[in-house]
Amino acid sequence: MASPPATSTTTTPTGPATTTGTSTKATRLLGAAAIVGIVWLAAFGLGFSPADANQRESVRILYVHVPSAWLAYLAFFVTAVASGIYLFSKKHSLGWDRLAGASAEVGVLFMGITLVVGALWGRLTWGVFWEWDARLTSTAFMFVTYVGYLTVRRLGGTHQQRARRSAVLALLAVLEIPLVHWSVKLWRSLHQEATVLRPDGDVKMNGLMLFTLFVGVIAFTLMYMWLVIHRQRTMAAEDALDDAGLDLAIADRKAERA
Amino acid sequence: MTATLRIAWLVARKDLRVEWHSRVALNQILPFAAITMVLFAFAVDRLPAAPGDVDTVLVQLAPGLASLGTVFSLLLLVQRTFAVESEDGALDALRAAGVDATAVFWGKTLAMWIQLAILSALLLGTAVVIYGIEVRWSGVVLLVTTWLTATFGLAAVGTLYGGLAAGARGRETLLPLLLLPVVAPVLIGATRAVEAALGTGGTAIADGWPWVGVVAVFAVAFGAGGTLAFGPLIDE
Amino acid sequence: MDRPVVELTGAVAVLGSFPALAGASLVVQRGEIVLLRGPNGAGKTTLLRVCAGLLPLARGTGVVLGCDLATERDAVRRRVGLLGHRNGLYLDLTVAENVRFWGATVGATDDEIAAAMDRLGLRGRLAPLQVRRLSAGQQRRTALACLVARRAELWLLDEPHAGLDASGRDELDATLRQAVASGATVVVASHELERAGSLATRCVDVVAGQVVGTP
Amino acid sequence: MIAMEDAGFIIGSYIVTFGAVGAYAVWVLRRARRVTSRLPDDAKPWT
Repeated sequence: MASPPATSTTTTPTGPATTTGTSTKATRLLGAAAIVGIVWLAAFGLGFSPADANQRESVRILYVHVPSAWLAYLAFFVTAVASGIYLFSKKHSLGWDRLAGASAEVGVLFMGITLVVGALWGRLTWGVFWEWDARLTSTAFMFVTYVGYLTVRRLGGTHQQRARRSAVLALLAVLEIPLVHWSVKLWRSLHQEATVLRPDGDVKMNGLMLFTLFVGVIAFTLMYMWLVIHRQRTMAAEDALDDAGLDLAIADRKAERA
Repeated sequence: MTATLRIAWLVARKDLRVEWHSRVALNQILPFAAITMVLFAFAVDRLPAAPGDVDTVLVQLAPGLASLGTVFSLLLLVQRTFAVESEDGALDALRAAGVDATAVFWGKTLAMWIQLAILSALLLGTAVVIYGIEVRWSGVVLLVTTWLTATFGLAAVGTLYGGLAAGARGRETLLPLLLLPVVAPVLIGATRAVEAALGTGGTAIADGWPWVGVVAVFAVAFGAGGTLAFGPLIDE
Repeated sequence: MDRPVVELTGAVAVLGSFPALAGASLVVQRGEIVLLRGPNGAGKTTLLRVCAGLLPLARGTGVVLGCDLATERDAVRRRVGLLGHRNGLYLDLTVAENVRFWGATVGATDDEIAAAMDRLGLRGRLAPLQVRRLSAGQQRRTALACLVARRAELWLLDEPHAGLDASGRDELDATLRQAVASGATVVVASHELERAGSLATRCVDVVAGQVVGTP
Repeated sequence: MIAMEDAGFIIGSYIVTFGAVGAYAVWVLRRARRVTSRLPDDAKPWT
């Protein structure tokens, strides 16, 4: 029924574009800080920090694994809060929707990293890539849940439709994740005889190791902020471009009549 | 409130009547579910060596396989119930007529619950027969409670996400992506509870009740979630 | 003075990224039968869907039956009856079951439902048949009966004549006249200009997503 | 550092992590550049 989009939507809208990109002084500073953080983390994680008595060298993987997991959880938390604010505030501001979307995307990235790196660490520590640990299993479910969320964001419709649909879905995920985690945990408690090394309970972290982990958290927080700010601005630009395209298409249609 | 219930009942009866006339669940989904139970036996590859032998692995797995079969059937039932709605634009017409979305949710959930409950009972029956399970009758209260609670939870969550996927491009693949991660608690809880009820895993009947608790919490959560979220999700 | 039944001002509605409605303004008074004319793809269907509260407005404002389309959409939907390209029927149910279902969504009585089926000549032989087995015209008549049973105040009909045979068209015209006589308002989009034109109290041209001439 | 046991896994996990983040960052920046070049400045609230 719908005709194809008018071709002119792809032409440049009115008004000069003197700046391109989504960078500002603040984000450049933030990006530089993040890079410093990454180098710092690599130096401490791979170099200065000692091997663990139990886990030996493989403890070094935890300095990226644990922070990326934490930041992924934080990212999904931000998505939930932003979705809630979007849905329950009177203004229904799309800014909150885009923050939710950007944060979920970065969260999925970090969670994917967590799972892959966690499997590498598991291979060294447990001897297997995957262990049916409660936290691990529910993390995998969470990953798939947010992949689904991102898919739903791309379903189309007006910006407000997208925002409402995905905000509701994000809040449903908040309902779902504790349930999944709780049930998986109960399920695992049945099979306790297969004792699993608790991912971090077994490590005796000395001062330098704790400091390295701390560096990791800082580096990942900086990366998270930088990525979310840029992604969110890009989404805002995409939305604005859609609106500008619509103005042109309306003008086109009006001209059609004459 | 009474208007919501009246319309919910109307929608449920309509869905059941559609099935009564078309027999799609009976003639297509049920045979599919039954054949998966047979395929599971192939996958486990432990059919008894001699006639009269009972394979203990299959017996142990039976509750889980029946739950899995139920979840797969749920996917098909959800696709079917929303295909009925979109075939001639009826879901659109329901929205255009301003029919209360909460009532539609409860009506479709109720109809799906009834169909899924019958389907899963037949599945479990199939498992008992073809895997050679000795049923212990003392667990029947636990079994029936689990059966009703689990199928209700699945019906509610299936209707909720089915409604979201119904209008979307690529709905056939979107639905499992959304639905399968969510149903994990039911799969886990129902499997353990049925195991305890039948005595296949060597667990006592009393051990099954906490698992019914898991399933019940899920059912309540998604009953409530669907009541609130179905409207915004189906509304384009 | 009565407020108009439909007041659209500068309405823009988007399908995907295409502005199917590009600033349409339309006013319809109570008791009118308005015929929307225009080529395929002009936006007639979209205009009807906007009036029904089914498509949100990307720009512009709309008030239907005194309710704002943006904020009181559900109230609009309950009082408007839309017959689109598709009939919105359950093809596996019988004619009688369909009319009863749609009537019951607004609490219509058995008498009203029977009257609606009578109106479109659906009692008797056709009533117990599955909609799937009917001809296109008979399906269309069933959909119209559902609309009658729903007692809408504003009827929005998209190509209602399509597929109808001669007797079906007579029944449709009589149905619309009776609806208007009992206080309803009708907006019809149709290609069958002669047929619909004799029925209409006013014709409106839709071109390129806009309404031509004075609203 | 290279003499570390399991160096492949450990360094590999760092490479996977920062490689993935870097690739995503590049993707976002390129997308940003493409989109914003077609947009007037008043539609960029951050400038």
